[in-house]
Amino acid sequence: MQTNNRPVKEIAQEIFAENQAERILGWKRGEFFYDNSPAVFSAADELQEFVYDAFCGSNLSKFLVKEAAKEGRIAVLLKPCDRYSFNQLVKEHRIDKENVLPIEIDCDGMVDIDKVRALGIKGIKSISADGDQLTIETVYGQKNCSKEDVLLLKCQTCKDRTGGDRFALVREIEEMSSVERYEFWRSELSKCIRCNACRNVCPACTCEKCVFDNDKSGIANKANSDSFEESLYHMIRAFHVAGRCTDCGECSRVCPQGIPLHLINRKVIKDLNEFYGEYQAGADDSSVGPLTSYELDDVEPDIVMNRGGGR
Amino acid sequence: MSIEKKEFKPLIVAFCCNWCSYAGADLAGTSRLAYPAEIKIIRVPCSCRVNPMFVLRAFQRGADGVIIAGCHPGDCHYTSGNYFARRRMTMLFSMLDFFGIERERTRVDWVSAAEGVKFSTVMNDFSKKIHELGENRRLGDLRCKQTIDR
Amino acid sequence: MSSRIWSIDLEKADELFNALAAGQRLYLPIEQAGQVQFKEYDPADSKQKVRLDALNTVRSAKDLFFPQSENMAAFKREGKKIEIIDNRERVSPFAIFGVRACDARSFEILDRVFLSEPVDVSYADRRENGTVITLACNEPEETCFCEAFGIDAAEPGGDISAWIADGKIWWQPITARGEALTEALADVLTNAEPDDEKLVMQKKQIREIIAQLPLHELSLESFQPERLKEIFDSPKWQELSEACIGCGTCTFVCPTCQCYDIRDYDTGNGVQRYRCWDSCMYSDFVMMAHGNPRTSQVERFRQRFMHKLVYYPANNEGVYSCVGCGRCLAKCPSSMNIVKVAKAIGGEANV
Amino acid sequence: MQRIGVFVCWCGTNIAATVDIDTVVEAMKREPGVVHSSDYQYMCSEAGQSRIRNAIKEHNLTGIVVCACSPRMHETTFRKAAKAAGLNEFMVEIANIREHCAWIHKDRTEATEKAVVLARTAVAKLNLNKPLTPGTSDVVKRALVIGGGIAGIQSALDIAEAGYQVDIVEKEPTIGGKMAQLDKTFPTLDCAACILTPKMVEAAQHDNINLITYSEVDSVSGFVGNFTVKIRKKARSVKADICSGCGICTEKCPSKKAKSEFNMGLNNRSAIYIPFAQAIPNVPVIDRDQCIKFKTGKCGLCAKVCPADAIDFSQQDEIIEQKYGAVVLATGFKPIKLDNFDEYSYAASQDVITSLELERIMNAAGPTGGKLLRPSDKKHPHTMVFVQCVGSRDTTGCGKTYCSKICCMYTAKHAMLIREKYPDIDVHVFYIDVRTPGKNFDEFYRRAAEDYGVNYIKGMVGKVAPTNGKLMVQGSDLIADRQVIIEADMVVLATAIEPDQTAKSLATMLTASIDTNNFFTEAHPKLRPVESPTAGVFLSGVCQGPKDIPETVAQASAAAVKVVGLLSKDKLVSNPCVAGSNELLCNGCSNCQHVCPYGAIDYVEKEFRINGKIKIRRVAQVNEAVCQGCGACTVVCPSGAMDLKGFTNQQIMAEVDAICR
Amino acid sequence: MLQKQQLQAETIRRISGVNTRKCMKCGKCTATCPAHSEMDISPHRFVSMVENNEIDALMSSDSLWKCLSCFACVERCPRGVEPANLIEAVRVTAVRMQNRNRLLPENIPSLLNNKLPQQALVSAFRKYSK
Repeated sequence: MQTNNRPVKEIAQEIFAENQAERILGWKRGEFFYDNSPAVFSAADELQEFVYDAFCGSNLSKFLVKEAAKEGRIAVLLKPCDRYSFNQLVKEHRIDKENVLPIEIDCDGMVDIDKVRALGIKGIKSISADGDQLTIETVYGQKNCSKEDVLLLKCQTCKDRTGGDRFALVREIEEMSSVERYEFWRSELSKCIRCNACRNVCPACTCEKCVFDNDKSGIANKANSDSFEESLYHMIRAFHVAGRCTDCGECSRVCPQGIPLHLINRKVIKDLNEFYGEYQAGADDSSVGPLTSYELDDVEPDIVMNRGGGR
Repeated sequence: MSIEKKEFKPLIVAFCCNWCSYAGADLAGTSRLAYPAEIKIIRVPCSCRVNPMFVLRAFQRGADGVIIAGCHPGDCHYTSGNYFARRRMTMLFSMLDFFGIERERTRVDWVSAAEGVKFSTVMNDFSKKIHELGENRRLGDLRCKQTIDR
Repeated sequence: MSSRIWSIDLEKADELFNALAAGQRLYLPIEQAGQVQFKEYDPADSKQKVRLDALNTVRSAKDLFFPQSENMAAFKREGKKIEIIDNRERVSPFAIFGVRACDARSFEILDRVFLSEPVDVSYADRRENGTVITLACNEPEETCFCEAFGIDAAEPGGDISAWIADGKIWWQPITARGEALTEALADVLTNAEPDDEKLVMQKKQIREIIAQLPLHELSLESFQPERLKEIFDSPKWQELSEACIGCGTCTFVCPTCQCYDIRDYDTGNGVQRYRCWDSCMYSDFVMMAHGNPRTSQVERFRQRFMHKLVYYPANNEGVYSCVGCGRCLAKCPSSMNIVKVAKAIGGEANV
Repeated sequence: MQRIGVFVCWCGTNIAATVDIDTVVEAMKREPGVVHSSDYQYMCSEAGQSRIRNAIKEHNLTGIVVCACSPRMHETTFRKAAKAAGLNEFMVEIANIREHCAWIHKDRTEATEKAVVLARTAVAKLNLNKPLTPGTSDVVKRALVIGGGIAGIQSALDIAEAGYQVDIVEKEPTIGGKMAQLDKTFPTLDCAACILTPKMVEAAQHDNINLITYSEVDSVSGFVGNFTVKIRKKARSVKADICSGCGICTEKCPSKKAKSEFNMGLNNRSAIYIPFAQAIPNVPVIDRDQCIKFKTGKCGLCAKVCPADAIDFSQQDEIIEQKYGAVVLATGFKPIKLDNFDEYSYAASQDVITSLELERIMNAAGPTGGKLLRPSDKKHPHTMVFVQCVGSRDTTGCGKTYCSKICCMYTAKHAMLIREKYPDIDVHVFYIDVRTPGKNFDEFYRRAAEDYGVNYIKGMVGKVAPTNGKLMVQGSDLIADRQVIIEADMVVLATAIEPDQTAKSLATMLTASIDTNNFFTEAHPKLRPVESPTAGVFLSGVCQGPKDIPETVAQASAAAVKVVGLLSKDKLVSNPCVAGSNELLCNGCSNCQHVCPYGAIDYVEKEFRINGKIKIRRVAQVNEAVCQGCGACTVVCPSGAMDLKGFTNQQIMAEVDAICR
Repeated sequence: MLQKQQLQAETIRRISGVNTRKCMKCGKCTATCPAHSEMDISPHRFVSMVENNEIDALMSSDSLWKCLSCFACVERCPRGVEPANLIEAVRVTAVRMQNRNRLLPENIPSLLNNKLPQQALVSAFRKYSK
């Protein structure tokens, strides 16, 4: 893929060539073609393994919390959606901006290999793209699908690329009856294995010690020993990132159980926008978020009782 | 667990700010304005001290309703606490609603130290709603509802 | 192995499941909100969608023997006295159908841990009561590498092995427990030939596909206990672990991970002691009074793979604590996994 | 493990009539941590308290729960009793079984059950209580007054009289503020200068008052009792200590084109100037934008003529740093700009003036020597129109939504003075309402109308059109229900007032809150009207809201009393129930800082030793002297690093658990 | 009768979007009005008459048709009451009550004058279709 008509790899090479940074945070080619991993490159020759293609979904901003604290300036490749997380982390003083060289790169949507699999396509060997059409070679023969259909959830309603209605699914759930909503979430959340992948990948979850790991917090736990804990974990998490979540969609991408966790965050964002005015966390690195500010004439909590949506 | 059907006795936790609502509750008491005994008050310095975690904790432990009472907007002893509480609780309640928890199980009301009558009215009204809803079956920890038994 | 073999039309699978469910609890791969899990089969619930085509459930079959969370005991206080109550789950007989060869092998690895002295009574109880019915993998995935551990996906093992071929489920009891269960199903199963051409063809086909898979060549030869120190000190761990976000996904989807934590939960009416899975990837794993022996993610990351590929085999006649199911390959948020580790470290060690 | 004693009060029959005391006492004996449980008829009585004191000693108690009336009633009583017995006073919890139980429930079983729950909730909380010690901090015995108008002067004088050092920081070259510009004052018509200048002199000569004029506050740090303030002394270009104030320089200065700020731009002043004759200090200042020496490098006439050799062209701004125990904000007001009100032709005609400009015209020391002359042609006017509420009570965003409060009275004053001095002038006043609450105010206004024949017209002016040297004023007369057109010689606009522009930046520096109109917010609108919500910061005068001179002076003295009360203490004892950050958990995200209404939270870079490695982390620190204990910060802290002593997360959750058991 | 006027007043408030209660009776509208000399009822009274449901009197007034729709009162009102919008709504109501429109659509193009503000034009049409 290219940025400003230049392959991203070239940009990376230039960073080392011109000594702009000592290290580069990017992606490294995986075992298969779809399992690229985040990686830190510290010399030009290491860039042989550098890759930037449709399988670089992970948001590198989170890695900066640990990497930017190390010696030496680090360059980071940020897709448009990752830039928000970067700003937010700078705002919260989790990243030392001075030690980071942020490089914005283009993105035309990342593919979710699980979605390809969900189409019943097994034994995948390679994928080639021709416009929106993907041709997939498998041990069971050739298959085809449209790229749009197998994009990561976050990419299908990209804030920057397509401008799709990212709240459509939230609205659908809002319109359900209260019982249906309850059952929808029970069915989804009871899959949760509490692996903490959503939390650990989340760029808004960078606490030194998470309340769920802190025995003194009163809610620490390692497993959902009761269905309540399945809900509690995700509610508290959504609340802790409320007003700070940039909607990067990593939580849904990494959930091994395919729980649409981003819907909870989007619900919060939708509410915040409706109640307190449009706000995009991470749009800048200094504004005060909606839950750390207020207006004298804010809506009263009973708006929840009185507004539309299913009961 | 006993299976015989008992009359529904709800459990309601009320968080009251020290300066207005707790005093309002005192005034309700002084004025002998009754409200149901199922409502138990926890005193907090300000409505902004109420962490959503406390609300969820109450539900976990078997509460059927949670109400937060604070100073009227503009009257906060700490000038801005209830404004923050208002945003937080609005967001929490909306989230609970989104998870399919009955909207009527949570409430915020502003009760001043002079509003003993309002305190009693609000509590009676809230209790009535909870009675109508019945037991909270959607958000609770079974381990806490059951008595440990062999 | 019994030489007797049985079959039933795939269309009549329901009959088989109903008959099984009549005698004991039956667990099947059932779809839940888009994902397939082993869930208790309820003949009365028409909404349950059995997915025999799903290769791997998200969570492995180990759940049924070593659940993510289980009660151990409860404590109740009355005045100044404390009463201890044994409220462990009473396990009744159950069967689990659709276990793949890799998961079936994982039970052997878990057995070495939980059934050696001191025996883990909960695990033993469940193993005693559970009948494992495996199912051969007609469509292995590119992430599969069970072959590297000598597993034959065409002969899946368990108490009873099953195959789907020619529109039929083929059924072969292997252990005495399998035989006993098969007897109870005499009404639904039909006698068949072990060397039926269709079945033999299917097994051949499975082996052929496996030979084509990209990880077919994976070798773990270099992970020898005597090279422990050398592997432990490899500089590769640092860069491999950089991508690790320290979540527990790999350990929780893994069929052989066996670490657990024991915790107390204050219910208000007493204390519930339970045990739940733990993950060596977590920062508070084996947290002790003095702190945590592994203070960085690279140490935690290394621990997991050292355990799977070096420590465990060193203590268990060279048996690796991995079965090549490929779950961690598919689920790791950063796409870091045991294959990448094996190739990076093993490859280097080979040089 | 705590050793808790529970004391159940009967309150005569108040509690005992509906709550079965024995049941509560017995139930508490089974609660964890409880080693003693007893009851008494009146726990708050001396006999009751002595039982508590004895039990504490006898049973070696670490904490007590008193099941009685509201903690708002007797918490202090029982804390004192516990303290007397050697217990930390914060190891006391009250279960409110009277107001919240016995008095509102009739059913004895129900009330008893609830009393047990309330008691065990208090026990559950107390089990987690820790002894708390109120923090103390020193008080710097010096006050800073920001603003040298009548408000600031009055506050400073009162504080100084009480024996404390006071600094007045004034951004203009002289103290005196707006009042110095006024001619007469309502309702007694004293001359403003006559009553103000003695006060200015008194302030200047007071041993305890230090005037820092032509200066502004640059930054503020610290907290109540111990503020550190940096003050920027702008370069005067005149050495104040040797200048004799003879004024020769101002006479000789060849640059005389600058508009006089003091006279509202109605006449000119020299580049080196003293704002007005009675200015204090009586030291000129060079306006560097106007000075020929500064503009071209040539001139320097003032330096040549100065007999004291006090002119110093090289003077630089100077930063003074000073510590203060208290800060009084007296930043005052200014009239709003009239750009949004072109219907009054203020910009188009010199003869349309603001009331403050009229003050200068009527003042004997003003540009016309006190003669009422039209600014355009310096002729005597025959008809004058006053317009009220110009920019006040305006919700369209052009002006201010509030009533500026002083306009009705000063307009009556102007009208009366004009009619008295020049009976030939017709005076018309257009008003929406005439607001005269105040001692002798309405009488004053009626005198203007009845005795002096001022024509009050209920209505507004829609248009002022300069026509042939006159002003055609088109207005409405709502009583007559008609439109009126008055041919006037002068129009005087009662312009709305707004806080001085310095208020906003000071609010940020001091974390004192301001409202949407930039007036400082008081700590409580009724009960703490002269305190800002930030401890140690007090409000004086119009910076808090529009007010007239007597009110301003009253508030200034009130603020001074508050300051004196604060400075009279050697140590400040703070409420120990304050927030505290667990630095090991803190992420440094600043969320808590954003919500703290008192600016009590600071962030510091601190070294930590983690797993043998030195790591520098940004962590929150709570200033316990400033924190008031609301707890807003605890909820926005995602890691739970921030907690509130006395109401910790664990304590509140234990209460929830005890209720829901 | 009163009830009819009440309903009319409500309609007028609704279609004009004017909250008559916001009026603080300062008289700025009357003071500003350039057509006041032609009027029998002053603009400030429009507001109070609608507020007090005195619609009949307003409908039969000359003022109704003398208002130029210049919006000076709207521009100057310190409380954002918009008396001109109110009077426009009264006119609409009056026109509607005639049950016919004297201004035919086909005649409109010849009457259009691009130099006039749209609102003034519309209000003029309404006046001359009376």
